[in-house]
Amino acid sequence: APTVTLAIGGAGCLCYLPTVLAKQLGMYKQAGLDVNMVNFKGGSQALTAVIGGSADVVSGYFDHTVELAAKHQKLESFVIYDRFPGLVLVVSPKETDKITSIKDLAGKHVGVSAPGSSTDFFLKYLLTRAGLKRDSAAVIGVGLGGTAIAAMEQGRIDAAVMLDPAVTILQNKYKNLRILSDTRSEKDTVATFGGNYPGGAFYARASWVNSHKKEAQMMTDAMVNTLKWIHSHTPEQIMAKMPPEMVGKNKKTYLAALTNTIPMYSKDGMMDPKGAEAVLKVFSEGDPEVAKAHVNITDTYTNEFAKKANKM
Amino acid sequence: MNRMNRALLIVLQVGVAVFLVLAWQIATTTHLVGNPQDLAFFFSTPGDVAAQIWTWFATGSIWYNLWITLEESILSFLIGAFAALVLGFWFARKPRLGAVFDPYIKGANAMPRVVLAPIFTLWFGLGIWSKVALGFTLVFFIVFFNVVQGVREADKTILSNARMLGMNERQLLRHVYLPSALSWVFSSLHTSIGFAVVGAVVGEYLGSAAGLGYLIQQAEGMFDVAGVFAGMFVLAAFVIAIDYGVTLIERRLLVWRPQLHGGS
Amino acid sequence: MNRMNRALLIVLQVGVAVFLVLAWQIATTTHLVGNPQDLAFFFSTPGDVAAQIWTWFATGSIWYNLWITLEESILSFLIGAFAALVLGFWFARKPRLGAVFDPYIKGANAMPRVVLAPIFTLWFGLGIWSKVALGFTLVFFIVFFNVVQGVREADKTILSNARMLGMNERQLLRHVYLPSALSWVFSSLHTSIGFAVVGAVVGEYLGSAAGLGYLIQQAEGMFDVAGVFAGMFVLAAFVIAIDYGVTLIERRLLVWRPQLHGGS
Amino acid sequence: MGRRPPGLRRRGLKRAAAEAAQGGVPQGLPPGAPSPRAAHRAIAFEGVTIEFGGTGQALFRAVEGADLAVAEGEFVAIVGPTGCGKSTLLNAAAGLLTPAAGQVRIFGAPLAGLNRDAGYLFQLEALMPWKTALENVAIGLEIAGTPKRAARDRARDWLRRVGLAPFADRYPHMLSGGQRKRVAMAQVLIRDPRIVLMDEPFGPLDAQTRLIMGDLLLRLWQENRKAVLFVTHDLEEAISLADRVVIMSAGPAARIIGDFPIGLARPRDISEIKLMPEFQALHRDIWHLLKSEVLKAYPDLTMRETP
Amino acid sequence: MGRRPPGLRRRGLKRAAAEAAQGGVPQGLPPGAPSPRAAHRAIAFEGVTIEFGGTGQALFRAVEGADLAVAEGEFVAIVGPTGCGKSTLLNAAAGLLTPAAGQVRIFGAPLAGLNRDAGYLFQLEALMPWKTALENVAIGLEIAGTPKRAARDRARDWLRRVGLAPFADRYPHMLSGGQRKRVAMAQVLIRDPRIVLMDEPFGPLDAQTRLIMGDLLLRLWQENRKAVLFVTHDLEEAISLADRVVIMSAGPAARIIGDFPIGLARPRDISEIKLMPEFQALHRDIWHLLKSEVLKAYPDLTMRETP
Ligand SMILES: Nc1ncnc2c1ncn2[C@@H]1O[C@H](COP(=O)(O)OP(=O)(O)OP(=O)(O)O)[C@@H](O)[C@H]1O
Ligand SMILES: Nc1ncnc2c1ncn2[C@@H]1O[C@H](COP(=O)(O)OP(=O)(O)OP(=O)(O)O)[C@@H](O)[C@H]1O
Ligand SMILES: [Mg+2]
Ligand SMILES: [Mg+2]
Repeated sequence: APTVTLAIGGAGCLCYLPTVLAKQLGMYKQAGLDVNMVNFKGGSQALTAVIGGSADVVSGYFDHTVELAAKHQKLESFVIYDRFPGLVLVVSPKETDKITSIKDLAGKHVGVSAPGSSTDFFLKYLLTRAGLKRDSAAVIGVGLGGTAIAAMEQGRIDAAVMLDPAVTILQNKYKNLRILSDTRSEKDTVATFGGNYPGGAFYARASWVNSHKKEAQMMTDAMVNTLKWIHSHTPEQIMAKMPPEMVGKNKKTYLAALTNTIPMYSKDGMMDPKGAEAVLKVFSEGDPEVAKAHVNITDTYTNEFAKKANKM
Repeated sequence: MNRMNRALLIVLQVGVAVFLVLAWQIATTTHLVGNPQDLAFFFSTPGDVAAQIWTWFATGSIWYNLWITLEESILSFLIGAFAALVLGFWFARKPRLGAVFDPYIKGANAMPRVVLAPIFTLWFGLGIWSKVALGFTLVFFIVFFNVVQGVREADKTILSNARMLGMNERQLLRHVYLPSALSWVFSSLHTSIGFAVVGAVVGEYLGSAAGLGYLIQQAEGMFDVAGVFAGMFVLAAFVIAIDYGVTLIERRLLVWRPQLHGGS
Repeated sequence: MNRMNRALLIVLQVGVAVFLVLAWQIATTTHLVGNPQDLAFFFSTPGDVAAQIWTWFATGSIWYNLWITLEESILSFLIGAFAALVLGFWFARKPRLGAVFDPYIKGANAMPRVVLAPIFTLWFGLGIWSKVALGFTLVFFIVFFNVVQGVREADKTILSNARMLGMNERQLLRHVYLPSALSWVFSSLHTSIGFAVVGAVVGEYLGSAAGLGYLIQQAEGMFDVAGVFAGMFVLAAFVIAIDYGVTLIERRLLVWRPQLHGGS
Repeated sequence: MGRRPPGLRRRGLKRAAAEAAQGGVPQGLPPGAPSPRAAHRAIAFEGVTIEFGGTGQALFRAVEGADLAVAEGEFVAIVGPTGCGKSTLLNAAAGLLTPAAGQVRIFGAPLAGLNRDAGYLFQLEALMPWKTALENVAIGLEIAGTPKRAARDRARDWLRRVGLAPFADRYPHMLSGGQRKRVAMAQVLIRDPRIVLMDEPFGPLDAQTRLIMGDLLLRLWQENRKAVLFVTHDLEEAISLADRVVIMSAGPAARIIGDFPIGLARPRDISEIKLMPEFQALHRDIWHLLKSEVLKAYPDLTMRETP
Repeated sequence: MGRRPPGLRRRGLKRAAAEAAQGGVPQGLPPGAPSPRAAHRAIAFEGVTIEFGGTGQALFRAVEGADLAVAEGEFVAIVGPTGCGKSTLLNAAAGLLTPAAGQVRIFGAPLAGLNRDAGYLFQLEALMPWKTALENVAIGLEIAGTPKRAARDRARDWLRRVGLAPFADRYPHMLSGGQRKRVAMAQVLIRDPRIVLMDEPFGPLDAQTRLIMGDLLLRLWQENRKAVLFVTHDLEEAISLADRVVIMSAGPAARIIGDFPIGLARPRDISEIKLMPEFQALHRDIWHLLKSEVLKAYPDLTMRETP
């Protein structure tokens, strides 16, 4: 069977769960593919490994393809498994009373996973949409892990863009945790971006996709099957399939976070063209280079494989 | 050190461990230090960590990851130390060459290795070698600077004598510089063993498919602090074991040194 | 080294730099080594990096970040080296104490610092102190092991003589152990300056609002390799400058050592 | 203390004793001679046996059953073949080595740990290389609490006495072997210790400087009589300086095989004393014992392949 | 070479010359005596001046205008007050120091870099502490390519000659001062160098062992005549061993102030030679010069506060 090396930008993130689950369920094998999964600290490291040629496919956020298109690196996504980005703008428990809307963030310290990351762009987009200047809040890189939680709890940052399971952990601890924007839900996502917004996706160099159509199809098949499996099983069943080192000690929290996240997973792996446009808009606002580059957004994704996979 | 002393020493060492674990237990289960739940979130509890370690070893799932990490650590330690020895001796013996490259080596030592991880992936792929490269960049500099200094410290009279005995540069290296730099080298090896492991783990942490760093990152991603700490303790235990091996070699190689007079 | 030699040395040093930059330029603009666009994606081009550095300094935007990073580095260097000196001398002089804690120190040295970042944030916040803590954990161990070894290496006859002259432990430390361990300490300082900076940058990289590590991370997030490399070069330049300062102090403190006989 | 009576267990001593009997030389005090009272003994070796080795290696017995007392104010010289254990004995007196058997008493009290009453001039180089000659000499006073300036002044004075005033600011590696030795001597003597242990202090000095330094040492000793234990390989020097000359047998398991009181009048002019007939008689006697000991030791050493 | 004619620039030499005139002692060859032909000179110092110092410090002129030649097969001893520059001169002959003025010729060729023809026994401890006595002795042969086993065998033989057979496997720190010196001597001599430089080789040995070692050295030298330059502070030793005894003045800016050919017949029995009247006459003459030099140097050294 052909082998594909899959680089994943933080397998622990629930947003990437379908990728791991597919392996656990044997979906790749079933599709006739050996997948070699390599975990990275973040999406950009995973992407860099693909550009360097040490991995074939990235499982990561779609928005990188847009950013890279501006840098003359042609990447193409071929299956989307998150239809919402899952980014949540949370207010620090210490500031719950003082910050009630995005407008209140002006002049505050807001944590993002890293400056220049998707979380950063998301914040800037929200700020501009609220009528503020894009740099009206000071951005602090805090990662997505314990650092972010510690900083939030101690009030060292006033708000942060977070992902699950961190959000759920905070919600469990602080019942009245204020959330300013929650793109784990369809409602907020549509309200924010005007449609579904693609999160996690499989993408690769365009040249790879064109020369490895068979493998790309197999991956898409495996993913679409996994998505169908997810939506036909309970969170408990899903959790039981996940490798124990990813679930960790605290099963209750995991389950809660998973339950919060399930609606976020796509049902068919298809890209919503409106969503792709939204990504371009977000990044054009955040990064002048992207705006200058006049990216043709339709070059960065294809629904060809997902369509076939759904027909099966 | 006699038998009695050795027994006492081990008792004291275990005593320290017991004390630390107790303090940890108290901090994470009582309100003496702070909110135990908060503390447990960041530090886990001794019981959880022990349980995690137990599970790993009982199911045997740890061995593969541990083996990967140790392999990377030992390779980066050996390659790094060897390269540092060779280059260190070479530079120390060719002071002009050394002077020319000196600023570059010092500058290179200030490179944040974490940032270089993508480049290592580019060059060495996703397997163990990119981690070995990261570990190498830590080990190399620690050993290198000590070797250079160790060579400089060689006794001037012994050196003159050796040269008068007709030694050429190679022989000087083998019979004078190497033995006299040996205690410097060993000192740096004690430091660099730890850093080799750190390099391997950080390499895995930044991108890998197996190893303790991988386990730690998984655990961290899920806010499973017990897993993080369990991984670190397992690591530390193995480093202590390797270090003990180095100490044994050191004792063998340095038999010739005088012991301090008694009466201290 | 006379005037002539010094000039030649600088010429050679610059020569190496020119050679490296040329190789880099050729690799990233011609097809000699590989696809230049791919290489430029990972290594940027000399022109871009120079332009970035120029912009930073021309607009002055770099100074604030540079200052933050240097402040963190220097603090962690000083605190780490000082703590290592104190503890190293203490342990070396109380061998029993040293033996009891030895495995703990070696184990601690194997902790992957990156993983500790959340704990440092918890304890020290997001400001400079959590970065200082990270740098400290690197500097401390490098200096510590060298101090311990340096004390052990003190000449036995000189030591006996000093004790016969009536020195107590404190005086022995001041008049014998400290001076005789000095070259060990300096050797470790050369290594640890680099690591102090690495600690600061990695700390910023893991969570911060300013500093060179922050700039580098931002550049990395936006796939702006020129920015990453520019940041690293600025760092390296400053480390070389600080190291030069340490070398000057070293020369002053070690005036008493014999120079090697001529005729080499 | 006198020579130990013959008939003891060790072959080495028996041999030495037999030798002595043959030669018929008067070897120090007869066994029964009155020894200085314990309270007046500055240093007393009582059956001191010293062994080296330990982990793995076979034990090497350097000195065996040494009995020797140095009274307060007495100047005792130890002479013996090279490698016999003179330095070892001094190290034991300084408290740097612990005897395997027997004990060392200092002013009557058993020595445990360092001998705080003694100043010790080592055979090896022991100056601190990071201190100048002046600092090396002054340090003994400074650590005892003398103000820095006063200590330096006295150190400068001492350097002048040993002929090194112009070299005060040199680091040890810039001095010649003999100069370093003289600095070391000043370093020990400036502290004015109650017991002085000296291991070949004048080894690297030329004959004339030796005389000057010997004279200096005698003058100091005469001023306030210290107990001096003085190792030398120069028998003339031993006789001209000491109250008693103690002879050690060749190692291993070296013993004290002779103890000669030197009856020469004091104060002595050590450059002239050699011409006195008493001196020459003493010299002949001691030399005879010593020579036979060394010569006997030689084939012995070279035949046996292991000690 | 004979003594340098009086009337040269330096005060030190003038003084020495004046002294010589007063005393009226025969000081070596007259100025015009035939000097060994250049080609037959193993070592030739030609107006060698050596200075120390450099960065920052004032220059210290240790030796000034030294002219001295050692013919092939000649045994020359250097005697002089402590710190005068004897070791410095040897270092220059070994190529470890470069003269500030003048030059050193080895077998007629100017010396640049290390003197590969010479074996040098240092005044300081120079054994490799990480090698046993045997290894230290064998190393000179091993690096020259002798198979290890053969080298060890010869080294063992040499250790026997210097009386240290039982100590072959000891590390230097387990040996006494005199034992280490003898190991160092074996280390140098085993290589059979064409030129032998020795700096107080017998310093830490007892009188009897000195004789044995001196005898050993003379025997070796007689077998295949090397050029020997021998520093000692023991005038008797110098006279009994050497063909010529060279006297240096006290430093700083020490000069060669006397050069005495020793006409005693060879082979010599160095333990008996002292009793010969010729020996005693020579000793008296040289001693006179040397003593006045040291004594003169003393107040001199102690008065001036800076060199
Ligand atoms: N650390 C050691 N281990 C083993 N043997 C030792 C050690 N130190 C000394 N010896 C042995 O003990 C004996 C006595 O040594 P010591 O230094 O006392 O001799 P010494 O009389 O001072 O000789 P010298 O006149 O040559 O200085 C020697 O045979 C020496 O080899
Ligand atoms: N590195 C140095 N820097 C400055 N002065 C030095 C240095 N080495 C030696 N000297 C000086 O040079 C002079 C000659 O030294 P040298 O060692 O040659 O004396 P020496 O004749 O061998 O004396 P000794 O008999 O005491 O060994 C001395 O006054 C010494 O202080
Ligand atoms: Mg001795
Ligand atoms: Mg000398």
